[in-house]
Amino acid sequence: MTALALPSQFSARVDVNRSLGGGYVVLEFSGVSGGALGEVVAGQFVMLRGEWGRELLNPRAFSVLWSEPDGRFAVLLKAYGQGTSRLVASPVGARVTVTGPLGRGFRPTDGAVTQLLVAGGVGLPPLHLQARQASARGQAARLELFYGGRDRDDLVLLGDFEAWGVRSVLATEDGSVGARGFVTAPLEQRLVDARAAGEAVEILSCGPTPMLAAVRHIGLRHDVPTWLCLEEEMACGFGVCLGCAVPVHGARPYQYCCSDGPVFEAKQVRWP
Amino acid sequence: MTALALPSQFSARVDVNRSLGGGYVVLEFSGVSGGALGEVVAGQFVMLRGEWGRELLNPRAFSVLWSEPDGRFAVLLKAYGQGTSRLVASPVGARVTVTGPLGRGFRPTDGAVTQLLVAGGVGLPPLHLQARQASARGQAARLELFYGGRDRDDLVLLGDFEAWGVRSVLATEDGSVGARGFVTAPLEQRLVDARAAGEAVEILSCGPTPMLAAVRHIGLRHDVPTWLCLEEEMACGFGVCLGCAVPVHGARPYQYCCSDGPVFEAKQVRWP
Amino acid sequence: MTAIPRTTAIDPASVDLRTRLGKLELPHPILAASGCFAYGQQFADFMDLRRLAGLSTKGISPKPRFGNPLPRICETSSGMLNSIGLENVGAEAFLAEKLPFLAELGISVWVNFFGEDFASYVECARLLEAGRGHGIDVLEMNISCPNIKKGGIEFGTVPEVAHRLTRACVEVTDLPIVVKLTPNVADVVAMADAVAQAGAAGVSLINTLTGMAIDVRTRRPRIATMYGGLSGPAIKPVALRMVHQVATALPQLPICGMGGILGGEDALEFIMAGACCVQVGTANFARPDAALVVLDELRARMADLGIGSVSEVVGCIRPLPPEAPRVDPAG
Amino acid sequence: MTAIPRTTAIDPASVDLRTRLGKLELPHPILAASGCFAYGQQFADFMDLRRLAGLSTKGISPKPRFGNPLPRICETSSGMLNSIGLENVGAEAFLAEKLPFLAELGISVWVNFFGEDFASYVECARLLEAGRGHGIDVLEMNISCPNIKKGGIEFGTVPEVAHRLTRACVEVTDLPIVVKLTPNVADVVAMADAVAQAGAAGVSLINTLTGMAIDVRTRRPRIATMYGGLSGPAIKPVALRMVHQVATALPQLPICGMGGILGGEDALEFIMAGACCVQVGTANFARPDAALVVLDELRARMADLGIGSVSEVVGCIRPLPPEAPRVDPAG
Ligand SMILES: Cc1cc2nc3c(=O)[nH]c(=O)nc-3n(C[C@H](O)[C@H](O)[C@H](O)COP(=O)(O)OP(=O)(O)OC[C@H]3O[C@@H](n4cnc5c(N)ncnc54)[C@H](O)[C@@H]3O)c2cc1C
Ligand SMILES: Cc1cc2nc3c(=O)[nH]c(=O)nc-3n(C[C@H](O)[C@H](O)[C@H](O)COP(=O)(O)OP(=O)(O)OC[C@H]3O[C@@H](n4cnc5c(N)ncnc54)[C@H](O)[C@@H]3O)c2cc1C
Ligand SMILES: Cc1cc2nc3c(=O)[nH]c(=O)nc-3n(C[C@H](O)[C@H](O)[C@H](O)COP(=O)(O)O)c2cc1C
Ligand SMILES: Cc1cc2nc3c(=O)[nH]c(=O)nc-3n(C[C@H](O)[C@H](O)[C@H](O)COP(=O)(O)O)c2cc1C
Ligand code: FES
Ligand code: FES
Repeated sequence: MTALALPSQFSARVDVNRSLGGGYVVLEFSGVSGGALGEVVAGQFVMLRGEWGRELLNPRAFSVLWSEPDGRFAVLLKAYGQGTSRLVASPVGARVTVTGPLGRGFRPTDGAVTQLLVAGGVGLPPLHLQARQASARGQAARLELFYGGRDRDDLVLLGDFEAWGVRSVLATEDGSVGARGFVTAPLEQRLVDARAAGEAVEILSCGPTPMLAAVRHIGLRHDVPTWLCLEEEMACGFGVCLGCAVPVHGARPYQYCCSDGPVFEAKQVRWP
Repeated sequence: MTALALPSQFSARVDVNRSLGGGYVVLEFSGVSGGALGEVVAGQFVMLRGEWGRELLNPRAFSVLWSEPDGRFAVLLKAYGQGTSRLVASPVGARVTVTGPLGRGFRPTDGAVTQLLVAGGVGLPPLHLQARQASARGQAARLELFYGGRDRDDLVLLGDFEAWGVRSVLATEDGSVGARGFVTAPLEQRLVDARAAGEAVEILSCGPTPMLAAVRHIGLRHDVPTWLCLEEEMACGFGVCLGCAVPVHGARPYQYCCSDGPVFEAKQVRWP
Repeated sequence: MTAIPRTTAIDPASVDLRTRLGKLELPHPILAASGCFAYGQQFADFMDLRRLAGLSTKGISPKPRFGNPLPRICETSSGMLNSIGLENVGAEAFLAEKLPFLAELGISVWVNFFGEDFASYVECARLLEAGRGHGIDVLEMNISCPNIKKGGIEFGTVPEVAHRLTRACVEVTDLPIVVKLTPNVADVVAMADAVAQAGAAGVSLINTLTGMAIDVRTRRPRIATMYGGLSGPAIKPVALRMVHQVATALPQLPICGMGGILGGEDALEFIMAGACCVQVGTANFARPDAALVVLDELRARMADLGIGSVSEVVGCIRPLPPEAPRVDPAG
Repeated sequence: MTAIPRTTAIDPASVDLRTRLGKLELPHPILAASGCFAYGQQFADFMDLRRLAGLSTKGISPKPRFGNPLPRICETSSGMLNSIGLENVGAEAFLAEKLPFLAELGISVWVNFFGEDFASYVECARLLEAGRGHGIDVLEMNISCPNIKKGGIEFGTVPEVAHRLTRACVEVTDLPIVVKLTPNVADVVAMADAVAQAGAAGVSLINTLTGMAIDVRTRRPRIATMYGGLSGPAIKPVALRMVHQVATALPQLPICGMGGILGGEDALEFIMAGACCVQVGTANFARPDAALVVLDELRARMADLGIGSVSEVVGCIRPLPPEAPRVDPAG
């Protein structure tokens, strides 16, 4: 939960629309007016809105995949509902309104703790960026990727982790790559081993909510610091609509995914 | 006011999207499912709706420019509001839902009367089709085109009339082609000459409503049979919503542009 | 964090679409809505009308009526405004000229009707009673038209007035009367209750919301009567809310739902909110076969979600489960 | 056949955007709407807040309130539903922590407020009176929140109740009170009249329409409280109609218009319908500088149409000219 450059709102154009297979698409943008993202903490996100007319009002949230000092940045997405479908179909040159970087991201890798990155589906970008940044600081060995999907096509950008020297444990539901089943099984084994070895580990996770719920239980059960990058439906993305409430324990029943998160500590989150 | 093949509803694809300059575009379609237009009377129209989502609900009306026995047909249009703008931007291959042919068109040219075709703006297609059909029957000499616009770019498809051997009288507001001013001036002169010569003429007109209002007055003043192809805002196009009322004289205060028209006799129309 | 049950898709052909509105049995829930389907004939060019569960006619009054001045319609964001003015051929001409065609179809024929005042409502119901056994299955009483000047408004907004009107009409006909309510009220349940108590066989929810649009160039309203009725997807949330409110408060009262249905999933939302059947209105203008598209999509979507029959999902919406209790370390 | 006057465009810089709501003078008509602008701070990252004519804060209650369970929002066609639950920091914290920032801006600060019951409305007005001279310019009394359980509904739907409540609040403060009305009523003019008689300085029209959306996969409502408030362009026709109704019936009562304003032309429609100023709500979520986009477009559009000042077009809408008389040869 580390913060952050000041956000800005600007107009950007689609430079690259690259399909990765399995329905995944990387969109690369460069700013054309006003601001630029600047430095981004892994887990921070942008709100994107294309020229959608009036049927779809609100922008959509996307984790930043990478952001360059020259103002270019990228997101990874998949067609889901109407907004993502329109974005996935964006031709090069299409204009979008961008607000960001928003939210509070993961804390950076440090020398003391091994970070176990647990990713699923379109939850990859925050962990991908965490690994990219760790690798840039020569700390790739301090983290490990646990990445699960339905099948081979559901696991993307594996080559990057390999190039950065990040160890990866993969799992697919159909067994086509890595272990058969959910990635939470090897994760739990890893925690058992770490405890046996007296190794300090923490979990950073982003993915579909059922996966995050499972990771949360595992983290709590093994008493390992666990950080979850959550998704809630958002209207504004910068703390004004109060739409993106996250139920939490403590003095107040809710915090906000966009401004207090999207990264929350597992034990703070008030889930069953 | 001649009728008509039975209308049908079918899906079509954009085969050609051809710009004519001055903002005018010809869209050519071929049917991909179900029906086809079949034979069309000049002045009949189609309702077109692209894949527009939910913001724009209703289809938009367009006069048929031409229709071939093989199911291909074309319309001429200009970006006006949202619906026409989206259609003008249709890429080749785009799908549209078509309903048509709808309405009652002009009566065909016959040997007895000279038809004076008075056109303005996107009102050209019915008169273009009337001329095409007359020419195919070897009766091009029985009609004359009076065609007005703002400037040179506002007059399109002139070559077709020339090729068919239809005499054309042109007028532009800026004087760049033909007479300077409105085309109603040479039209009125032509009526004076016809009366002097004892020649039987009638007027067929389609264009912007202010032009039709002027043509109506001229026709009434000179007691010349005058047929106006009207535009009213339409929801359905086939006589069920009752949205497209046209005020008329007679027993009932309204008739319907889509099902009783769009071609109405000038003296019947209840305009100031 | 809502857990979504993994459902097993079933064979679309096996989905049982039958439904009933009180005693009225329907092969499936999709009807065409009043004012959006004229008297049906024009649609025969485009579709097989017999595939509909039924249709509701343009609103009929005792005498023929001309419509309002133009412009009568305009589009708004995800909606349209209309002020047609309840133009119709009148009860007599309807029975003589329009009903025979409808009677042949073998589908449920709902005759939407209204009057210019109390007496003329009752007169209209009495005149239409002649169509019982000759094709008319239901009288849909429109007490909600925003476009009629005389009286109108109280019939649709004051429960006691609606009660008396409904009772008077119920007394002159043996046809079931479904009362079509306006959304332009603070308490739709009170209205539904009032007409139910008066003997209505059900309610149709909703008619159009009263709205306005302005042409800033001409400084005039976009429709000649200033205000008109808003329909289309824009009003769907209001319609669903009202259907759910009435279904929850008056579980015995059959509801026909409508307002912005363009596709099968929209229809399913209405059914889950508590409607036993639905009407497709504005969508018919976009494509004449819209109601059949809704029907086909409804079957497919239900199969997808593993829903075996309409009856098992009418009014099935339940609140979300409560959140986990909060632990506050400070107190 | 509506003749559209050919207008001569004028220089945008020459357009006089000044307007007034009763005694309150504003440099132009564009404010940010309650609940869509929090307490303003977050927007400072994205725009120059001093370019706004003013803003209305998130609704304040005497005590702090937590919000509703999630999900709290969802999109619908050209609209969105929300059920935030009137979460706010409470009057005391507002005055201490939020108002100083707003007071510095030099723009018109409207504090939207409400209570959980009659007494707490009056208490809130009394507490906020302390902000007079310290930054608060207007109290915007929200009697229209669909998301509050206790009492709530009658304040916004029964004219006599609204009248008493308004009078009681007017008596405890010298700040002008603008009452924000709900569209979920049959007769908005009666409501406006009731609060005007009680001393309201004006009315804000409209709050959200109550609506619902359903997730057919989970068979649950899309927002946890079942029903929520519908905002956005979907409701613009209803909002314009109500503004026009009130402006026509009560020409002395100043109106702040809102509901679906995304661009300058939308704002101009509200002004022509009779609003002297407008608020931009949901649009702020799409892009934080939305209200300034509306402002810039309004100026440009007015220049385009040759409209020299806001004051000359407030409420300028007139009916269409009558049609030509009909000549019936048969009789
Ligand atoms: C902080 C954050 C980061 C995200 N990062 C990414 C990313 O990197 N790549 C990516 O592909 N997606 C990401 N998402 C999810 C993405 O925002 C949603 O998939 C998108 O908003 C759905 O929009 P839609 O128009 O396609 O679907 P809609 O048609 O709007 O909705 C379809 C369904 O999705 C639900 N939904 C809508 N918005 C959200 C949301 N924000 N979160 C959860 N459910 C939602 C709706 O309830 C609805 O049932 C992120 C979301 C958040 C909150
Ligand atoms: C029988 C008929 C034949 C037509 N033939 C052609 C043609 O061949 N080529 C062509 O370019 N256009 C034609 N039109 C006009 C065309 O249908 C309209 O320009 C179109 O509907 C406008 O849609 P839009 O979405 O672009 O504008 P919108 O955004 O819908 O509307 C913009 C403005 O146009 C007005 N408007 C909308 N629809 C109509 C309409 N049908 N008639 C008049 N005003 C309308 C609205 O009131 C609004 O003020 C025809 C119309 C009719 C009725
Ligand atoms: C052009 C038009 C005419 C209508 N005429 C009638 C009518 O005569 N009687 C009636 O009860 N409802 C009438 N309605 C209302 C519809 O039947 C329906 O209740 C409403 O449009 C909402 O459904 P929709 O959004 O699917 O159109 C009319 C609606 C439209 C758009
Ligand atoms: C998320 C959200 C929260 C809102 N909160 C309030 C509120 O606290 N008090 C209030 O009077 N109106 C509130 N409103 C209503 C708006 O101020 C406005 O009246 C309404 O949304 C219509 O305008 P719009 O379509 O521009 O959003 C809220 C609206 C939204 C969307
Ligand atoms: S998305 Fe608006 S407060 Fe978080
Ligand atoms: S457009 Fe519907 S009746 Fe003519």
